[in-house]
Amino acid sequence: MHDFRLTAEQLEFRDAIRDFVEREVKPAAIDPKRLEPFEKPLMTGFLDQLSQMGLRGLALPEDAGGAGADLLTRCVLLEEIAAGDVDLAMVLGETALLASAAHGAMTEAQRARWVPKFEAEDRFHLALLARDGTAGRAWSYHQAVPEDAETIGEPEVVATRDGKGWTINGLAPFVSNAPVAGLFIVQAKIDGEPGTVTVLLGRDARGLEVDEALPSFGDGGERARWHHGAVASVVLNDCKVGADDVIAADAAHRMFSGMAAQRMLQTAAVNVGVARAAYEAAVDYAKMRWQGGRHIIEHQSIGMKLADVAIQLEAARALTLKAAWITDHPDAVGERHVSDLPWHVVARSFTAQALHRATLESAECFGAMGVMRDMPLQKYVHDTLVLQHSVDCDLAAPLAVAEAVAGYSR
Amino acid sequence: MHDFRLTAEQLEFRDAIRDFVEREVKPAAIDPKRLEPFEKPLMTGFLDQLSQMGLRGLALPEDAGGAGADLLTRCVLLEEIAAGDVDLAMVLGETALLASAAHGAMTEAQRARWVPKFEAEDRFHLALLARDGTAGRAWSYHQAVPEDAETIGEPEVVATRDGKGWTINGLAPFVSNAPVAGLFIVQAKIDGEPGTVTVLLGRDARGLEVDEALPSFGDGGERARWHHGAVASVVLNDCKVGADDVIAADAAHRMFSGMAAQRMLQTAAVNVGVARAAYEAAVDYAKMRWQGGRHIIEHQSIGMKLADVAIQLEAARALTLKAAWITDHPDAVGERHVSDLPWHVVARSFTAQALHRATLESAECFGAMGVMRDMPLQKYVHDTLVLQHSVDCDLAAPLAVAEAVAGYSR
Amino acid sequence: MDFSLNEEQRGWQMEARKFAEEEIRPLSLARDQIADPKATFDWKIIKRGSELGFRTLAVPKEWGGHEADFVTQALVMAELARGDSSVSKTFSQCWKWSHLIAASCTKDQKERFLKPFMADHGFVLGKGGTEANAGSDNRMPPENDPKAGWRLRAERDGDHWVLNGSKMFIANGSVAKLFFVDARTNPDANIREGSTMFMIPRDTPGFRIGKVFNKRGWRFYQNGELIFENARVPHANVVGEVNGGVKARATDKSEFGDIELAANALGICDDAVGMAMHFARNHKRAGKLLIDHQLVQLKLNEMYMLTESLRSFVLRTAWERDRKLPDYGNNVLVMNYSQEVVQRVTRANMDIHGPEGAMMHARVDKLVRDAMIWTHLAGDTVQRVKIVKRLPLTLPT
Amino acid sequence: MDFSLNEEQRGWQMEARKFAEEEIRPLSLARDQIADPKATFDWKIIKRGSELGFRTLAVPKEWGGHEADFVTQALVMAELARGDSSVSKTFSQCWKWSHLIAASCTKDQKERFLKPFMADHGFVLGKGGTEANAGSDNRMPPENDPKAGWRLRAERDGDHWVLNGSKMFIANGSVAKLFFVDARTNPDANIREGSTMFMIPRDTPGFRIGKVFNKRGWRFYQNGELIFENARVPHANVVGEVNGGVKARATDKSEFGDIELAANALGICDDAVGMAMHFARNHKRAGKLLIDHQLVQLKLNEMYMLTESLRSFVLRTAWERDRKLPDYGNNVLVMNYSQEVVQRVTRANMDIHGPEGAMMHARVDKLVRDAMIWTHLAGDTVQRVKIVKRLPLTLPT
Repeated sequence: MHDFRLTAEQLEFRDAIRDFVEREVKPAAIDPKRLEPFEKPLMTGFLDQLSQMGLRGLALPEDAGGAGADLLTRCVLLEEIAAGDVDLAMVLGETALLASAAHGAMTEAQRARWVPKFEAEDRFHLALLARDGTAGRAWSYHQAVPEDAETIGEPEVVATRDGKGWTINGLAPFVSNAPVAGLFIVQAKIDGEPGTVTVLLGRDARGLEVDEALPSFGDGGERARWHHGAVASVVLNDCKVGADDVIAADAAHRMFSGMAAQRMLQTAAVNVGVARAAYEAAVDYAKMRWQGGRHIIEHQSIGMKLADVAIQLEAARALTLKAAWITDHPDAVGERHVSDLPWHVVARSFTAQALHRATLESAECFGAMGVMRDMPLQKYVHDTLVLQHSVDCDLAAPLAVAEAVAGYSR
Repeated sequence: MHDFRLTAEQLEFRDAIRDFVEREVKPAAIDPKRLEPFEKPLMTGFLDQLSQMGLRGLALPEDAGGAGADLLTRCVLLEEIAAGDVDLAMVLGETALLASAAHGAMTEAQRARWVPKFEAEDRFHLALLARDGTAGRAWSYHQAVPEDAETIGEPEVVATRDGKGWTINGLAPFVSNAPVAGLFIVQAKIDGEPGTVTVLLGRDARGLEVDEALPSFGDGGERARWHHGAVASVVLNDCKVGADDVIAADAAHRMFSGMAAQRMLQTAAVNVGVARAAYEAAVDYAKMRWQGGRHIIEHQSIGMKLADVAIQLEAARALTLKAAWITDHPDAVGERHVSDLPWHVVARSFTAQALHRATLESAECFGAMGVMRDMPLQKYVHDTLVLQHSVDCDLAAPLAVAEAVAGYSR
Repeated sequence: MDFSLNEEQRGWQMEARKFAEEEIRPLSLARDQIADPKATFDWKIIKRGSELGFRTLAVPKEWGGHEADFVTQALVMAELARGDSSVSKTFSQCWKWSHLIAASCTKDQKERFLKPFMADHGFVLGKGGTEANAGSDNRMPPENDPKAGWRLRAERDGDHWVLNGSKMFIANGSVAKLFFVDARTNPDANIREGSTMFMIPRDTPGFRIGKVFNKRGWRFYQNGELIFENARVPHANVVGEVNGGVKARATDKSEFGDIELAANALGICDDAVGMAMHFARNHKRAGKLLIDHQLVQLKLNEMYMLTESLRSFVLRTAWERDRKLPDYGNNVLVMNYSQEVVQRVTRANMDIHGPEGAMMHARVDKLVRDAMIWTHLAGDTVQRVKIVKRLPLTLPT
Repeated sequence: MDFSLNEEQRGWQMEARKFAEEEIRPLSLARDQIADPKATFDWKIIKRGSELGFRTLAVPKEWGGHEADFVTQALVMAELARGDSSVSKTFSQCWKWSHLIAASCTKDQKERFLKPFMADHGFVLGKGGTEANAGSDNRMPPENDPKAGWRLRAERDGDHWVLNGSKMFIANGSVAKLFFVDARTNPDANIREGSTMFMIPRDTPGFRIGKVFNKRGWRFYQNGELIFENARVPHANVVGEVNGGVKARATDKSEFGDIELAANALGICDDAVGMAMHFARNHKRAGKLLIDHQLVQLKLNEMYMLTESLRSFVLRTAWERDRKLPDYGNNVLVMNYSQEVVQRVTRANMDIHGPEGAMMHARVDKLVRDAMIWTHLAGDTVQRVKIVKRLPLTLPT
């Protein structure tokens, strides 16, 4: 039975966040003083307040102190946060995702050790160091991926046996949430053997170093920061891990499976939030700005742009929430309620394309104001462009759909 | 609580139609002998069989012998029929829509007279002669619609008082379902007074003449038929209507309100069905056709096209079903579960654009075969083009969204 | 830099414009609306155009032709296409192969084929490469599959060759008097090294026309099936060398085929632009002329903008080919570009006209259907992929 | 028809290419990455370019300039933009107004302003029309609202005019020595009939520069706020006639401003194409060079195709303006077209490069940001709507 209502709890939670974002986050986020400079430090005050509202533990089971929210709920809420600030949404989304996945994979003893720490401190986030098995794969549409695939920015972390535990060494150049993480989930290649081992490393582990958050430009100005949330490189230098901080192999496997799909859908929801902010700004402006003898929204050229934006936005939201629900209810595919597709790719690809276009159109309604750095529109455009060209969504990303349809296996 | 499952009844009904369409309708519809000629007579045998399966009375209340299906269910089923043949879907959709609307507006006596006739005969369809109050309006984005608005093809029907009844005269050049209608719902301007009257006219009413179904070309070859379903002109020549066949004014008003929105969403669902047929044909072909040393689906250029088609198709379906559900549950807007938008315009505009593109891309996978008239792809392309350029969906259609957003009233 | 036309170019252009307007356009819709694909062709218009010189435009003066340069050819194709795209294509299909005869045929072959071609207003030319299982494989044979590509078999028998097999979608299929046909003469080699091009007169024994294909657009233009059942062709009809069929075609460096499609598309766009402007200035919606609505203004701007950009690109490329400048791929790029432009412009024309009740303007519909032909013409996607090898590292001016 | 360049055109093109490659490009990224919008400008590169003749390219020979034709100007702008689009624009902004001085100013004004302009390598020009509440209203004043458009007020006081008000987003705002400024001299008439253009030297009493706008792209290029507080300007600085400001500008028929933007966009596209091809030939994904992936081949095809179509259109239009042919709107159409092309090409360049972990190639990012400026340049949408009146009923060739 189809239903597009939210539950009373979802509505209440959504509105509370929407209210907080409108009142607090957005005015600060689009303050010209914040917009103009290249560097935009994470607004940690709001991060903590949102954590207090339950966003970090959103997906944790209730008995672990969380809200037990499914992916759909997370998408609804992340859209709200992203409409205020994209970085806050990305940080909280990643922590919520990892908290739930890790909690499921931990032993009781591990939970007993880490959950209280997580709960005790508002600014205790989670970060993952893992090689994305699919990186670069989409390009090799009709041949097996060779070993020499270029995988830029992937961590190279190696674990060496050390009694019952491990010694971990390596470097991960880009780790989301690293600047605010209290706990790192680290997947390392086992030295001299096939396979990997996954371990838990606290922020204060000896040998673990987190670099400064990534600056706007790197490599002598040849590279620009292209990432939302908080990101830094992490160095592991002879980090010792006892057997009690190792995630069991089967539990680790379960933890990783499905994690990428969930993250992609969370990102799609964040994308919707950013584009919505642009759309709402454009509608407000077009209703107020007077040129050509009338409010500009009454000019067909502007009206058409805004109509297109509204339509793309609703299409993206509808697809994202549907994909999230299906990910929450995988049986619906087998029971033939919905198509059998990699829904996370469908929603993420569509959303990224449609919403960059929509955001640019929103900015166009502002004329020259759209490109001014003291106005939020240029930032929204940039944010959606980053979302469109990122590790999980690039030129080749939709090929994963064709592959699924073709029944072709790389 | 979000849910994207179908009910057991919806699933069963959908699969029964899908099965019938796959086995019977589609092979006949894409038989080269049918595809090649310009004229494609309505496949009345299938029409009757689908009627026997309950499609005509789909939306009638169960106590009137119908299935009591909501708009969402109708959309799900119309997609299935349209995947076989667009004309069958349009005829059945129109009858189902009008049957439900008219039934709601009829008096008990009228029901007692017309429902048994409707039920007795499989090929008893319904047709509407009414001036679309919004025709041509979308063009006048920022000024009131003047009287001289061009409204091509709109009926001009006039009612003159005649005792307690009416005498109706007029001409309607394009009436959907006229060739198969057993009952006409006629909205006429009252002669010499403001306002309209709505009456019921049986096919055998004296003075009512239905022309031949519209041919492929008219006006000496200057005009091409551009319509799905069955359409013909209707002449009313001194048709007498008794008071007992008049629909009460308030009931008529209720009947018409919301009818256009429902029709647009049904049409969007039909559009999804046509594009799905094109997509499925393209996938089958691309998995079979061998060029360049592999199946063509394994070429990135083809794989990318098909991925794009799959994505557009799911976005269109997600939006159409969501819009249909909202139309079934208008309170969801006020309760802020969903945005406050003219959802029928959102879904219809998006669907028309996205699916013509998707269908053309599907055809492109066929190379030269895509344009051959003995193959179905060119027909699918044409069908989606007709759906994109039609009375309820043209260049200016999306402006209705901007208008709603702007709170601007024409 | 000079973009102006010389007198000869302007003369041909005006002649073509007049012929298109007065004679082609009036029959265009009627021919389009004939249901039987075999019956859409009209010899009268072809013969009349031939009398005016449009069939033999590209033949060297030495052989009695007009030896028009590429700029002229592009101009004429566009003008004829403005009257009817598929009639224009029927003429230019003849130019395409008269280029080849001039470039690659022996004097004897020219005597036997070019002379009769010049003498007979009803002599049109065709070319057969495509087969049911060999489309893009002909244009870009996969390296790992030497058997890919056409399979029509030709075997030597004394002074003759015996051909067996069939060709599909062949241009001017049911009307040409002479076909250039690719056949496999060494079945073990790939098509670059194992095939030969033959000239096949229509009355060749064992050769016949099968089906005429029924298309969504370009209905006047005949695409046919060629069937070879022990067809006997004299060795003297081999173009170039045995097993050198692909090379034979490569001797013609003009890459005319690509410019041809772009110039034809330009004519369709010109037609669409004229129709849209005329309609917008003469029809009202909601009390205002269409042209006074911003939506329509923006669409018209788009149509003119794309059409003028295409015209600039077509004429520049034709000039480059006349000059035989180093070929950095503009001929293919302009064809690819014309595919995008012709789709957008014909659809914008439909957007502006809109439906009229349950009817659509028949010519608006026709232009969209003709435009769809471009989606696969000359293997558009394959050409796009192939051209990358010819693209310069940085762009020249 | 001849698309080749003459020696002078080729000479300027090569000179510009060398300057762009050796001197502009090396500082392009560093300037882009300076956070303070006032600090992005670099006088050294402007003076150096001026020494090479790029600042005064368009000035008539009579006044000591190079009097380069539009084709040359277009070529030079594109080459400079290949080094950095906003540096190129800083130079061409000077040409734009030296066109106007040559066309509309008195001999006295030329003596007073054109001579110092020629003599000083640091003399650049600016123009102020836009105000906070008057953007598209200046370009297309609504008929039913005579008050619409700029409001900067100028009142006569003897031999002087007293100006009050402000201008926004003004080109070369913080660096120009002379501005052309539109002011209202009759507040009751609409701007066509009630405004006057003044030449405002930077040291005019009561005139100052306010804010320098901080933009997403074109960061080197200075857009400033002009503030007039009882600024006194001699009557001798009126361009053309009092209340004839709009007409004064109309005496310059070159419509240079539109070609300018199109040619600049062409330079960005050339840069993007070069970067994408270089990257695709030197980087692997999944074990194959990017250029061996069909997806990348199709993107490269698109980039080259669009860029070459734009080049054809730009050069044809520049030639038409040199010839002073009847103007059917190609100058606006080519500008509108450049907006579409520059967006698509710079984004395709980003598609091909892709992200590198959490970083993006800084120049790829810069080109996309610079391209965004085109979405509103010269009131793109307004121009599209306005041009419809100039479009011919059918297209000429």
